[in-house]
Amino acid sequence: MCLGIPGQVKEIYDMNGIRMGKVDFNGIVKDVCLAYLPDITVGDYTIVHVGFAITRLDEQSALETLALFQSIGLLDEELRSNAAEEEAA
Amino acid sequence: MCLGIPGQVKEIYDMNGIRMGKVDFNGIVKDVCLAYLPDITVGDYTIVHVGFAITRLDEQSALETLALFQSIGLLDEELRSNAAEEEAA
Amino acid sequence: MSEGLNFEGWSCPLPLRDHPNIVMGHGGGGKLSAELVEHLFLPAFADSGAVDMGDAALIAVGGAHLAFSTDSFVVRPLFFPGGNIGELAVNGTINDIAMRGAQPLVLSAGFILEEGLPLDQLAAIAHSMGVAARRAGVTLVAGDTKVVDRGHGDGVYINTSGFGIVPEGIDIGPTRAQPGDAIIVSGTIGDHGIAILSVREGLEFGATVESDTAPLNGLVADLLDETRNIHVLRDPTRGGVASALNEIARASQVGIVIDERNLPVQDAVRAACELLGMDPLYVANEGKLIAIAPASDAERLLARMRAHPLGRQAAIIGRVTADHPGLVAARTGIGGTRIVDMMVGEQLPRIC
Amino acid sequence: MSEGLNFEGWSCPLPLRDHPNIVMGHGGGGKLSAELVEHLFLPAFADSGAVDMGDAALIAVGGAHLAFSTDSFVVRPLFFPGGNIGELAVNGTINDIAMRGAQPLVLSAGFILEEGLPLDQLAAIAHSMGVAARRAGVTLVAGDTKVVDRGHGDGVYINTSGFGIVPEGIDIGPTRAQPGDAIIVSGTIGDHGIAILSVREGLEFGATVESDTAPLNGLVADLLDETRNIHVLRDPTRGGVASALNEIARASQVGIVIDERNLPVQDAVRAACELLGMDPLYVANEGKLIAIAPASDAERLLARMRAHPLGRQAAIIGRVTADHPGLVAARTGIGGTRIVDMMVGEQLPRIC
Amino acid sequence: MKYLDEYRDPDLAQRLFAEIRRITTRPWAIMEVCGGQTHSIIRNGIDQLLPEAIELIHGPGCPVCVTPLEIIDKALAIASRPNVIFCSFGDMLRVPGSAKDLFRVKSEGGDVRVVYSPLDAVRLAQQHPDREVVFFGIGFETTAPANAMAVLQAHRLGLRNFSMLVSHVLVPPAISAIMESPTNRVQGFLAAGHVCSVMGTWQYRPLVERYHVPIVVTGFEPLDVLEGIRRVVLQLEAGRAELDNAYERAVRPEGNVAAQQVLSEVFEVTDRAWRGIGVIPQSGWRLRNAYRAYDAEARFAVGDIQTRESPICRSGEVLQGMLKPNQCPAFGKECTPRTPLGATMVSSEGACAAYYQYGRFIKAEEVGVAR
Amino acid sequence: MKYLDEYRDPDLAQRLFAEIRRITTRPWAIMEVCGGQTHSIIRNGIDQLLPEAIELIHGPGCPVCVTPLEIIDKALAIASRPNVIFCSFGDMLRVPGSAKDLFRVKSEGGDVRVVYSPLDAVRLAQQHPDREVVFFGIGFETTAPANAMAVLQAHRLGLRNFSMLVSHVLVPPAISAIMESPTNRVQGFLAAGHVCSVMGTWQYRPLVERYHVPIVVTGFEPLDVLEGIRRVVLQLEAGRAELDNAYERAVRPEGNVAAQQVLSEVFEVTDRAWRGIGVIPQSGWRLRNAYRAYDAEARFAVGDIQTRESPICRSGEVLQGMLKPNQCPAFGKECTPRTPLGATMVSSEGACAAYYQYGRFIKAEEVGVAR
Ligand code: SF4
Ligand code: SF4
Ligand SMILES: [Mg+2]
Ligand SMILES: [Mg+2]
Ligand SMILES: [Mg+2]
Ligand SMILES: [Mg+2]
Ligand SMILES: [Mg+2]
Ligand SMILES: [Mg+2]
Ligand SMILES: [Mg+2]
Ligand SMILES: [Mg+2]
Ligand SMILES: [Mg+2]
Ligand SMILES: [Mg+2]
Repeated sequence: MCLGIPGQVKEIYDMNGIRMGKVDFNGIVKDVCLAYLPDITVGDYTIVHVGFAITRLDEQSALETLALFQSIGLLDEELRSNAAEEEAA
Repeated sequence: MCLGIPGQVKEIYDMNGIRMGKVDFNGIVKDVCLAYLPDITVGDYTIVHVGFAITRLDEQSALETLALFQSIGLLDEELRSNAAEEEAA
Repeated sequence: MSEGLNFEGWSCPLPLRDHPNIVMGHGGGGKLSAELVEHLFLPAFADSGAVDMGDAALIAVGGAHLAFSTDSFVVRPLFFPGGNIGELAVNGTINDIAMRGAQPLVLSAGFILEEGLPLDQLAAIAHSMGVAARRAGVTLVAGDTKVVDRGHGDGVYINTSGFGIVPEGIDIGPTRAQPGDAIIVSGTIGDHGIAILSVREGLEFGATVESDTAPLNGLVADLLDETRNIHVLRDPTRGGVASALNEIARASQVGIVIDERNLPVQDAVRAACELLGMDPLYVANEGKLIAIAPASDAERLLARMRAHPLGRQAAIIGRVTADHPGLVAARTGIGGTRIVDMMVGEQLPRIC
Repeated sequence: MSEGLNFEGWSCPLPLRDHPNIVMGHGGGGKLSAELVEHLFLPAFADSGAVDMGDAALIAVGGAHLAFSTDSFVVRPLFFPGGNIGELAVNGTINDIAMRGAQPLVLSAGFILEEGLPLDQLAAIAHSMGVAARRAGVTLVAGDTKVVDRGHGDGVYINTSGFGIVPEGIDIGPTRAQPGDAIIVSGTIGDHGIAILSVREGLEFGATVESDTAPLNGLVADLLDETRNIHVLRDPTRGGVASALNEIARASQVGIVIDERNLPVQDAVRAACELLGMDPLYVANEGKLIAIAPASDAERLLARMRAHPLGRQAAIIGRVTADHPGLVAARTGIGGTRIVDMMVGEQLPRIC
Repeated sequence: MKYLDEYRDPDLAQRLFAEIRRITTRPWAIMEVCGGQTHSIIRNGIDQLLPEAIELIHGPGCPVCVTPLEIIDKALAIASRPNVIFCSFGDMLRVPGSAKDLFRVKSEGGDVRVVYSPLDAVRLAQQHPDREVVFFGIGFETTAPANAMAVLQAHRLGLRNFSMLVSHVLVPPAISAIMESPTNRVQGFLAAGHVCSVMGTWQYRPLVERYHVPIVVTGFEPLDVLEGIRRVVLQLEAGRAELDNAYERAVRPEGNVAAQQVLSEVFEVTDRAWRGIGVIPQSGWRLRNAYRAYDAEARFAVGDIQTRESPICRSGEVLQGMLKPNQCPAFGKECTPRTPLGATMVSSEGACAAYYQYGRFIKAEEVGVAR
Repeated sequence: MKYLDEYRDPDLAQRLFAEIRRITTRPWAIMEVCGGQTHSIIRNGIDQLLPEAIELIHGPGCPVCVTPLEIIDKALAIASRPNVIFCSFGDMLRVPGSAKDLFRVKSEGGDVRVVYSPLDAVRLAQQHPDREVVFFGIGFETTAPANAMAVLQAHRLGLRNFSMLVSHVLVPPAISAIMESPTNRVQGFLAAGHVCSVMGTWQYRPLVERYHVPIVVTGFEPLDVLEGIRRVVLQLEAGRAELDNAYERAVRPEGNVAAQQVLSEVFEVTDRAWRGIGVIPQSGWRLRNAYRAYDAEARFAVGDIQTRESPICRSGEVLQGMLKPNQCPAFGKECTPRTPLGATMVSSEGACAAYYQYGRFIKAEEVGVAR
């Protein structure tokens, strides 16, 4: 459920008392309700679901996750090369 | 003004308390308000204007008028033949 | 903003300016329709070719000549006495092709369906189209279906387009009427228009008039078999015989005189016209043609028409003159004369 | 009552029965559209010929072969980034003709105008049609205009029909894909559909995507100049590349495998699809073609495509297999496999 | 059709033409009051076949033509309202108001419908209880009973969403106004047969006596019109001025008494402006107070709409018989049925349109049709 | 796109597959709760590339699928009313009620509109003050804040013509229900990342403890899903049952507090029926009394609509992970996306549709695509 897409906040404005923003999705700009992210600022990334920003994306965590994937890969590759060595042996 | 077409009453009926009739115009049958002709009966001819029968056509008068036209014609033809005779004379 | 959205550059040529929007009359087959073509479409399409004034355009392909035509059908109601929109759409384009003397070959059918249209109605319409195509010996070879939101259509709109082959040596077109030609109509006029009116909301009368919708290619083939010396053929659809004759008079720069006493009109059609204050000369036909040919051939053609089931009530209704080019006149029932002009928009019921 | 009004006789064949009325999906270019053709139109038109599965029907006229096609255009809005309905209508039929390898010759234009349409909009549309026709070297030769009551149309509907000549020795059609053939697409996919969505009411985003509407006859001529050995050409319009490939797989009774990683998709189109939960494979194109040809010729054709302004981003996206005939499979980004089925109705924005 | 075809007989027509030629010794100017008669005259080419001495002057008897511009503008304003279904006879749709016509209003989204009878509008009001249905109640005495019945019927049915924009006009005051005009040239009248079917002939006797002018009640078919002309000429040549009835099959001296009763129940006489002519006292009908609830003008508060007529158009003079349509400088140039400047160019009954449509500026000789 | 493309990297995916293969020693049944994850799994062919030992069970996490038939029928009834503009997310339009779907209602004249956001429906209510605008408020905890804000906004704007047909469902009670089921086979859960973005992760700790089941909060891209699976398998292989977060870039332990505040302002917890499953206590949200004025069910008096589900459809078992879609006898025969018998065949998120669309009954080998 809950198709959510990451985009970058480009502009913040007010509409009838609601905090709104223009969010860029790789070239597509859409008006999005920011009421649930009172602290988000221009330049931040957010996940948008049915026109609402529901969470701020944390770059640090994102990088850590990716680094983890890389390390798994390395571990795996090590293992594979170990296995290959063993086979070769 | 006041396009009025002769038609023959084929049927008389009541619609919400209004006297109505089916009137035949040479094969085209139309529902017509007969409220203004309380005495008209099936078989009579009437003049219809914007869906209302406004007068009963009087066959006797119609025949008299046509007879008059014929007599004018005859008179005229007599005159012409007189004139032709005169010329010939 | 894209260039397409910039209307400022375009200036609306008179005499269209007095109608800044499309009104119903622009589709009525009369003067407004003609002005739209002349002042808007022709200039826009100009360098790409020309929209043919006739029923179908002539295209040279290799050695052959093809007559190519299109028409959209938006008739209401979809089903009417004597036919339905599908039959009408097939016959309509067949007839436009036949009016160039061509034998129709293939048709396309483009449907614009309104969301909510009952499928059984669509099936009945498609069935009629198949029957009509077989009757005329043409093949429905290409199709397309679009659906529009409910409230943005009217059940079914159908476009038919198609082409046929013009036999060698045939040259029939609206510019070819010549003084001395006779004008023949293939049967009673006004049947289709009155059949449609007879079931339209608010204007109902006993439905004794049936649409004359029919394919005329067989009749045309018979006429061409009789003589190839036919100058003009025309199916007097929207705008009726009056508009068709006006278009021919202008295209050929000739005068036309018809005798109202010779116009074949069904009794019920005449009665309906009287009742509504309409003139049968302006009422649409969908299975009749006007043939214009040298007077010397007129009686032969008339006899040949009357021998065909679709031409039994054919009549010679007038002649082409060198006088008053571009004008159509009618000799009236009592021997007077009147001008038969083109309609402006649609013919409306009159009260007075 | 006329025979046309009797629906009782007709029985709606399954699987249409579950939709007693036309729904939007019947025009969506997916399964519902196909069923309407298969179960309703084809049986009705059957004895009169057949509605061709391809973009255009082939007609033998004398010695020549003509490709004849029709399409109606009901796009909203009338003006959209990168074009308008008029340009689309001209290019659309040109492309269908070109997909048989034919050089388009003439077009007809049938307008259904809604009462109240501003004339300046109509003029802008007509102007674009003239420009588009000249660009492609075709002639607008026949026209028709109908006007429907306000509230019974949607501004402008346009039907274009037309034909072109198939050069001697060319045999291109949806039934000709063969195992071992390569599948090439001429550029980025989904541009038109997303450009339209980008301006539709309620789903507006910054309009950076433009419709790709363009005439493909020039590109096709280049490809045929490179090699006549092309088996299938197809413009993936409604229903997108996925529906076009499914139709080909069924018509040719072959399997098709594409590699999703090779699909050219603009960044903004990809983003819009992510946002709406759509798949670019199902989004409409109006200036792209799919070419299917022996793998041995694929690189030459690709190079020739890329040399043409309308093919700069062409890519080989898959191949034809003898396995799983009638099915289209895709290798996914991470190396998995999925079935690429035909759409049922229209693609809808998803929330989840 | 019975009672039509007999009166179109070409041979009898020729005899009547000959008879008229025979009895006419000097020029006479005769006005056919009714637009329907004008239509019949032009459509059949009667005027071309009459002796030169007989000049037919086309009268103000086309309701479409004489409906004041101000009322048209009010109709356009009401028809433009979002919740209104505006019903009209077909010929009113092309009548130009100051800036547009009902066709234009329709193309701009107004719900404008053509009805054949005012009772159709009442039925629409029943079918659409959530909409305001307004009927454009124009016409002469012939149409008034139908419109009165529609009001009565709406009243009986308790329809609160039905109203009528009333602009009825009356023939006798118009004849008075013409005879009173200092520039008047009319020497005899063909009275309108269908008006007299409803109202009888008695209303015309005072006019005959006051102005010493022959008035012959006349029908609409060619023979009827010719007979009307013949009888007027007979009187004129004899110096007589009498009320005569040449349409006896349809007109009784007392008229349609049932209709007259309903008319006086629903309507009352009022001053009325005629397009191109001006206000003629006591020349129209409006709704009585008891039925004022059905008055669309009050319901939609269009009372303060005021409009000037086109300065170029000379339809007023045409309607008064002071000018033939083709004598108007705009005729066939700025003003055609396609671009009407005045109402007389709009209705096919209108004198200008009838001239344009059937006679235009060319004469029968120029058309070259053998007689 | 940043934060998307990195998580679709095919090489890293192969490494994760390899790692999962490496650590998996025996069969495990893991449920991805969320339909979005099901979609991602099938669309990317993840299940085909996983070791045989890992069985993915598709959970009840597609809001379109679990919305009860009765609510659909109420929606259809409301949408059929003449004065209603019925607004819905696109994927609800094809969900079959007892007799039809919203597409059919639209084709029959209902004014049904697809909106992207509930605020679009509020705007429509402003634009059409004379119409009743009803929004179909379905979804899990991710969608609820948007719907709550729409109600608040309508309230602020004083819109009396806006209402919402609310059928919100909650994830944790569904997990409880699955674990409580006597036939349950699920050994570990991928929790729905976006739900947790809003609600935080704390709600899941009691479930982990009560049922001793690993729960890993998981994202939606292929690498996210694989990482979630890897972490569940790691726990299962080690005999651990912990709450873990594999979607840290988007999910904080406390969730979105601002959203939670608005949710508890507008909604209150209620028992809720799940389509194909039955009533799960305390598993949904409804409008609080203070906002009951915006409750479409009350406004349109559809309370007494009651409906039975299709007897053939086994979507209940599918939703509970007791049956794979292609094990249902109707799958691909009576039941296809073209003719869906159950809601799980309707939404492309639905387990049956996802199987049909992307996997159908043929295996990848049969398709013959080289790996
Ligand atoms: S011709 Fe036109 S401008 Fe002249 S009087 Fe007649 S309506 Fe008026
Ligand atoms: S395949 Fe169809 S019938 Fe079977 S469980 Fe799924 S939705 Fe229900
Ligand atoms: Mg024609
Ligand atoms: Mg045509
Ligand atoms: Mg028939
Ligand atoms: Mg035609
Ligand atoms: Mg098509
Ligand atoms: Mg195509
Ligand atoms: Mg086509
Ligand atoms: Mg462009
Ligand atoms: Mg096409
Ligand atoms: Mg045409």
